[in-house]
Amino acid sequence: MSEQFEPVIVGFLCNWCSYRAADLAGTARIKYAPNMRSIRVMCSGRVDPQFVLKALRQGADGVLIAGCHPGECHYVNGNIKAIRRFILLKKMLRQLGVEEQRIQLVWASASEGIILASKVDEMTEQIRALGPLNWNKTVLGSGNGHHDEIAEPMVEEVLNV
Amino acid sequence: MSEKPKLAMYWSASCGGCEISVLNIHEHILTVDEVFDIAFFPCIADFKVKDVEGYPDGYIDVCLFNGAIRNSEGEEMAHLLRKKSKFMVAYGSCAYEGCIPALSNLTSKEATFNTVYFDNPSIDNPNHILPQEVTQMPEGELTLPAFWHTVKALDQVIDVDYYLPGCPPEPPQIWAVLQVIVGALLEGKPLPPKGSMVGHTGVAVCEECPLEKSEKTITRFYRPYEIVPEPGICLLEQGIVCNGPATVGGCGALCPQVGMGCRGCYGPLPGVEDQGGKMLSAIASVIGAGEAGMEEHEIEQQIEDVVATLADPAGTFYRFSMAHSLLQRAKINGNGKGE
Amino acid sequence: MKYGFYPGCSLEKNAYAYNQSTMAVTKAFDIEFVEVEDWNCCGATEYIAIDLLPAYALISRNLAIAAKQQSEQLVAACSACFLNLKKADHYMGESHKLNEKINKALAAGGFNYEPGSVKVRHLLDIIYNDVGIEAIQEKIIKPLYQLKVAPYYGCLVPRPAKMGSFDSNEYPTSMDEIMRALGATVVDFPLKAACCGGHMTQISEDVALDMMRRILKNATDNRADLIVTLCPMCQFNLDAYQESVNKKFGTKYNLPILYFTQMIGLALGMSEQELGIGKELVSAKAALTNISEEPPPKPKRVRRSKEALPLPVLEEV
Amino acid sequence: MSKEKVGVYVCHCGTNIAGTVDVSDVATWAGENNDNVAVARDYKFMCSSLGQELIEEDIKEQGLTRVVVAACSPHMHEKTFRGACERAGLNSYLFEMANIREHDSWATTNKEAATQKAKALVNAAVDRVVQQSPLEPIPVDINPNTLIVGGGIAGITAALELADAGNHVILVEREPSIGGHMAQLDKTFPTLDCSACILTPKMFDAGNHDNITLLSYSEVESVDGYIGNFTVNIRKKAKSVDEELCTGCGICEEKCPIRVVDDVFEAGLGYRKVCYRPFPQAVPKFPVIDRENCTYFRTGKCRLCETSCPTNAIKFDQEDETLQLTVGNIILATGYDLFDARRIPQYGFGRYENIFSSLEFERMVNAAGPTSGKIVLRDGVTTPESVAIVHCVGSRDKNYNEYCSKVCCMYSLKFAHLVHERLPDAECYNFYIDMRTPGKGYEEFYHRLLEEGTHFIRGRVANVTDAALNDNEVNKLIVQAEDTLIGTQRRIPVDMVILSSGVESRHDAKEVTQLFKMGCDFDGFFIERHPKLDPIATMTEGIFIAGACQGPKDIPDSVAQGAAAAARVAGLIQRGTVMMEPVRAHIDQEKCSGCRICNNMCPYNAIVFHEDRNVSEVVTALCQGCGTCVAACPSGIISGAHFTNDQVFSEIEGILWDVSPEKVLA
Repeated sequence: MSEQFEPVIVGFLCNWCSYRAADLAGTARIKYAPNMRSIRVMCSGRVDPQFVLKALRQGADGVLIAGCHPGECHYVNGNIKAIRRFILLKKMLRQLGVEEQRIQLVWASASEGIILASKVDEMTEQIRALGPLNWNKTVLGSGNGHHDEIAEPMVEEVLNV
Repeated sequence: MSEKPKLAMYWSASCGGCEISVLNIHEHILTVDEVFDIAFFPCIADFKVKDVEGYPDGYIDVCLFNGAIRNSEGEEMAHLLRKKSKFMVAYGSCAYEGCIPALSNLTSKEATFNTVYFDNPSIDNPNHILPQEVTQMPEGELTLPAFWHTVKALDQVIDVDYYLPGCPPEPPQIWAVLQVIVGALLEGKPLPPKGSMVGHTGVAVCEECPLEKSEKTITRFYRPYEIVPEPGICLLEQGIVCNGPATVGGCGALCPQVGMGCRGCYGPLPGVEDQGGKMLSAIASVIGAGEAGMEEHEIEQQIEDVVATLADPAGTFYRFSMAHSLLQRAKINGNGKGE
Repeated sequence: MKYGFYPGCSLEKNAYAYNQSTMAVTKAFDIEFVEVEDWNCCGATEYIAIDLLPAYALISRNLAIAAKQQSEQLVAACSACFLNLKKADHYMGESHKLNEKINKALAAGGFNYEPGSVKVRHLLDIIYNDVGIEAIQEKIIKPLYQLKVAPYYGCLVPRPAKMGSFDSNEYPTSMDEIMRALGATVVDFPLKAACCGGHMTQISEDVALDMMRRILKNATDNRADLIVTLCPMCQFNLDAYQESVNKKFGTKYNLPILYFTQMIGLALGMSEQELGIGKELVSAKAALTNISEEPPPKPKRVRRSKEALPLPVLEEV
Repeated sequence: MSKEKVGVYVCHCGTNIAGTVDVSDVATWAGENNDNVAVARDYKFMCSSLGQELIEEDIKEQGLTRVVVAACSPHMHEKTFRGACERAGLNSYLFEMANIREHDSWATTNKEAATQKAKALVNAAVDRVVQQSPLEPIPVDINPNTLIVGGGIAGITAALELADAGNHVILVEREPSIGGHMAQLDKTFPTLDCSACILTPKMFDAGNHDNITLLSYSEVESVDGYIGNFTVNIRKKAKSVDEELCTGCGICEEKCPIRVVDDVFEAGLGYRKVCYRPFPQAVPKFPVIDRENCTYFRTGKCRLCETSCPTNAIKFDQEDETLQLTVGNIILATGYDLFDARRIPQYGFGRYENIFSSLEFERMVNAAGPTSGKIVLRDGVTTPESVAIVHCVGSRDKNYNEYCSKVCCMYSLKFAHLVHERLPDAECYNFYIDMRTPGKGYEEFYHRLLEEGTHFIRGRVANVTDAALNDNEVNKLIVQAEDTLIGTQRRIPVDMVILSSGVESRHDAKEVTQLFKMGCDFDGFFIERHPKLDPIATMTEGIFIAGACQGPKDIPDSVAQGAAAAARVAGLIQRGTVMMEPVRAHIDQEKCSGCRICNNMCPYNAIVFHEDRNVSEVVTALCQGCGTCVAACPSGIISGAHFTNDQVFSEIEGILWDVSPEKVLA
């Protein structure tokens, strides 16, 4: 493999639309970035924000949530719950310094393999540009952080107030 | 006398409320005094660290450790007391899960210093003096503890036997726990399994909360000063963020009863990994915006509008559990720093 | 409301009446126009027919200036100007190459233009969408009751579809609605969006005259007192060549061609002079006498024979 | 947790997987790197009987407690392998599948990355399966009654199929009579047999079948429950006629003094009385009183129908009633709406009286229609000398509907034929974009029309106007179009224009989908379970679709789908019970604090709150297992069987084996 950074994206795919979309993408031999690793849930409404946080903590560079289009949810409106949580979660993750592009939501119906595939490609590139997240190393890894090089510049900032 | 079990209580990064709470168990404090010898209790008795260092290992029977680990001193003391104690109890929210001090994990050590020593209306620091770990003085070298970048819970630096949640723990709970320990020490009664959380109901605060609850649909959020809550009705339904549903009970739901949404100080329910994530999920789920059948951007817009009325989600949902949350702290060079 | 304004050559000269009435009316609705400083020709149609690049460069110079003047929206009253400005912006946005070339050209004059930074809109769009029917109705002093008008849109404002239009490409109705609001009676006018012949007069007059005849005939057949338009070129063609049409085809059309802004002005109680009425060649005097104090009587139901089949109902716009 | 013995089987799927993923490497790796793995093999075709036996033997001989197969999508072979586990005595919910074909080997050419991803997916499956616990499918009894919504040809066919097979059917129709659009037609393409002649008998059977309860002039108000056990509320609108007493003699209709334009059955071309039956052969035979227009209901006077009724069947005081029924399955056959040509103003429908919609024309040529089959202009007398038929009105047009309505070409050809047949001297022009005649005998019919001398002009019509350019256009409607075959603009002056409007989903399709808790696409057509392999079922168990509500269809297609839906339902009824996935939510009654966050999460109202005990509970029978409440529960005490938090958390840890902290620090 090339030396470039290969992001690892955890994808939560709903059983009825997006998981099948991914199946279709494969069956249609659509080639897309191998960086997304799928986890099947019955509905995007099952995606507990804890799952996203867990994935980030465990070292994922990004998380993709995929479901049926609003109005087409197999469970009527589970995806509406999903988007409500997603929007609030994104707002909170912004506070925690997680870049927007690292968690994304996409609607892909069972017939939209191409949409899912291109979303994965797009997201992979965006995250590649951002670089690794690797929470445990870069964020917590520097132990108690008394030498937290990242934050150093801020000291000067502070000092030449 | 010297046969009495030894009790220690140490104060790391915390407000001191926990000490007060121990003294606040009313007449029972006398029993405590009867039962225990105080081995170390900076708040109420004059002991020095070297006294503790002098004790043989395991000399202290029960150490109630309160406060989060904020700096090198806290960590040293934690290790020292662990060595000298049979039972290490993470006493109160700070020691258990970081509590208010851990909110500074949302920003950097430097930003914290900036607020504390410079950028603050009540500060006058013309020479921009920052505390240094080492300062040379004519009299010699002065040292200060190193200030950690990340606030940690007690069990993130040492091994903890029991957890007693609450900010501070409520007297009845404290007494209940002390009784168990006393029972064990004096009458050899069985102790709860190591690592268990004691002094709580195991069910969310709502169970203890008398307010009337019904199906929830939130169309906007209010900060406490923005609204006078309808008495007798679930605050969450009125748009006031109340962490009760995601917080383990034991406090008697004191806050909601006086119109203040539960802050969440008793922490998540047993088995829940991330209190903030859970509360966020619950609250977002009942946002009354976005319906199947609407245009996709329309749905997003509607929800965005409601979410916009919820200030500082991280601070709200992780007010007490930041250090124990899945992400534990903010990423400093990320885009959203210090929002 | 504040907009950039591009008058274009016609409004300076033959369509001065349009200019006058536009200013009078927009003022009444406190619309503020910031004229594009030192604007130049829009390239009309000939130039574009000859060499696209310079044509677009020429046009986009105006856009560049407008952008410089911080006009996010640029209003043109002349359909040709409107279309050309819009086209230039659209194609620059579409083609990276064109954009480069044009900006290179602009740079020579010390300009540059970022496609999309100025939104080009037609005056009718502004009156219909930004001012709105209600606001117009509120200001009406002298309704145009019983005046039968044929609203004529010409071909440039509604089309082409791909650039997006504020009204139907084939059968626009915005001006109809405004006229109804003014109290006038709008006659059915199937050719409302047909071509007036435009510059065909310069190429083959016969063809052009026949195109005009269609329109005049259609309006006359539908008993219009006058045609209302929004384009100097349409106005000029139908007005100035009406006589030639009559000569060529032995017809007797006598249809005044006025601007929709003039009609609005009248309804707002402005004088004919300040609206430039009277400048038209086919005088509107006679036609305008049809305006009455009284709203038109309810059209009585035409008795249909008992064999007649029911008609599909058109919900009133 | 005690160590499990997991068997991992990595499938080559010929070269489908092995071509991209180093399967043996994955297998060995799994065996060495995950403590819970007892057996790890790779095999050519796991789904083959030999592959399955491999699993069965290992379970028996090695005492495997869990099984993971890394192969294709679970939607492909999960059932297969679960079967294998069951046969070997291992609960099938202790099996997990890793999708390394569709989601991996087929999606990339990068072998290294594919293999890495495969390891992640396998590892995740292993970590997950360890957390899984044995479950038993939930048997559900099927109520043998079936609800069919919509009494068009699709609904009627389905109803008769089921009824004849001895099952009870409730057939609900919004209008006073069943028959649907087919009843409005005269001839049917391409065979030209008379629509009424073939439909009426079926309508009669449906109306008089012992096994069919026909509820006309009724609408479904609410639907609750799940496959096998739906509870539906149906509102019977007041007909103001006592069906017990009414003989359907029709005197009331004769006597009724008020007539109004009939927008439904006569498509606006004719009139009907206010006390009316849509058409003589209506089923049921009972008339209804249209209260909006009835003089008695407006002024309290008239009562002519009442006084003239020989059996005193007119009941002005009759009220709407709501019936509650329980059924096991539901077939939706709600049909379509015709595109309203007024939406294309340049075609002049409504402005020029001699422009007709296709349904208007259908009624006109219908012997029982307003003109008794005479083709005349709007004045009702003049016969047109020339007729233009405009195809694709509102279809294949991005401004309206992008899709092809499928039936317009054929019925337009039929129209042309009827014009020739009834007005031999009239000229007939068909303006089409493409001639679409895919069907038995359809292309032949087109050729027949070519023979009959129809003028076919290939070009989308720009506009229809009465603005004459020359004398032979005077007093005509001029149809303007570009003839793309000869590449010129053409203006055809005609007396009559027929707009072949396309087929649209019902205006209220969206509400219907929400009522029945199923999906419809952006055009409003109901979504089938699979566009090719299952166009009859929907994503909601127990709800099937038939006819044009799923997409534009002609009569034979609708009939076929109606019968197919019936067959599917009959199959379920015969089975008596269905096994449902035990993927269900459960609330720990001890730990529920009664915060009621979950109460309005469930789209199936499966969560009930017990005031007395102050706890919420999931009604397992109603739960469909989506897990929305599980995710919502702030106390984390709602568990979703087979998708528990622990299971997903383990899966996350497993899937991130190569980057997760433990391994990184280790």
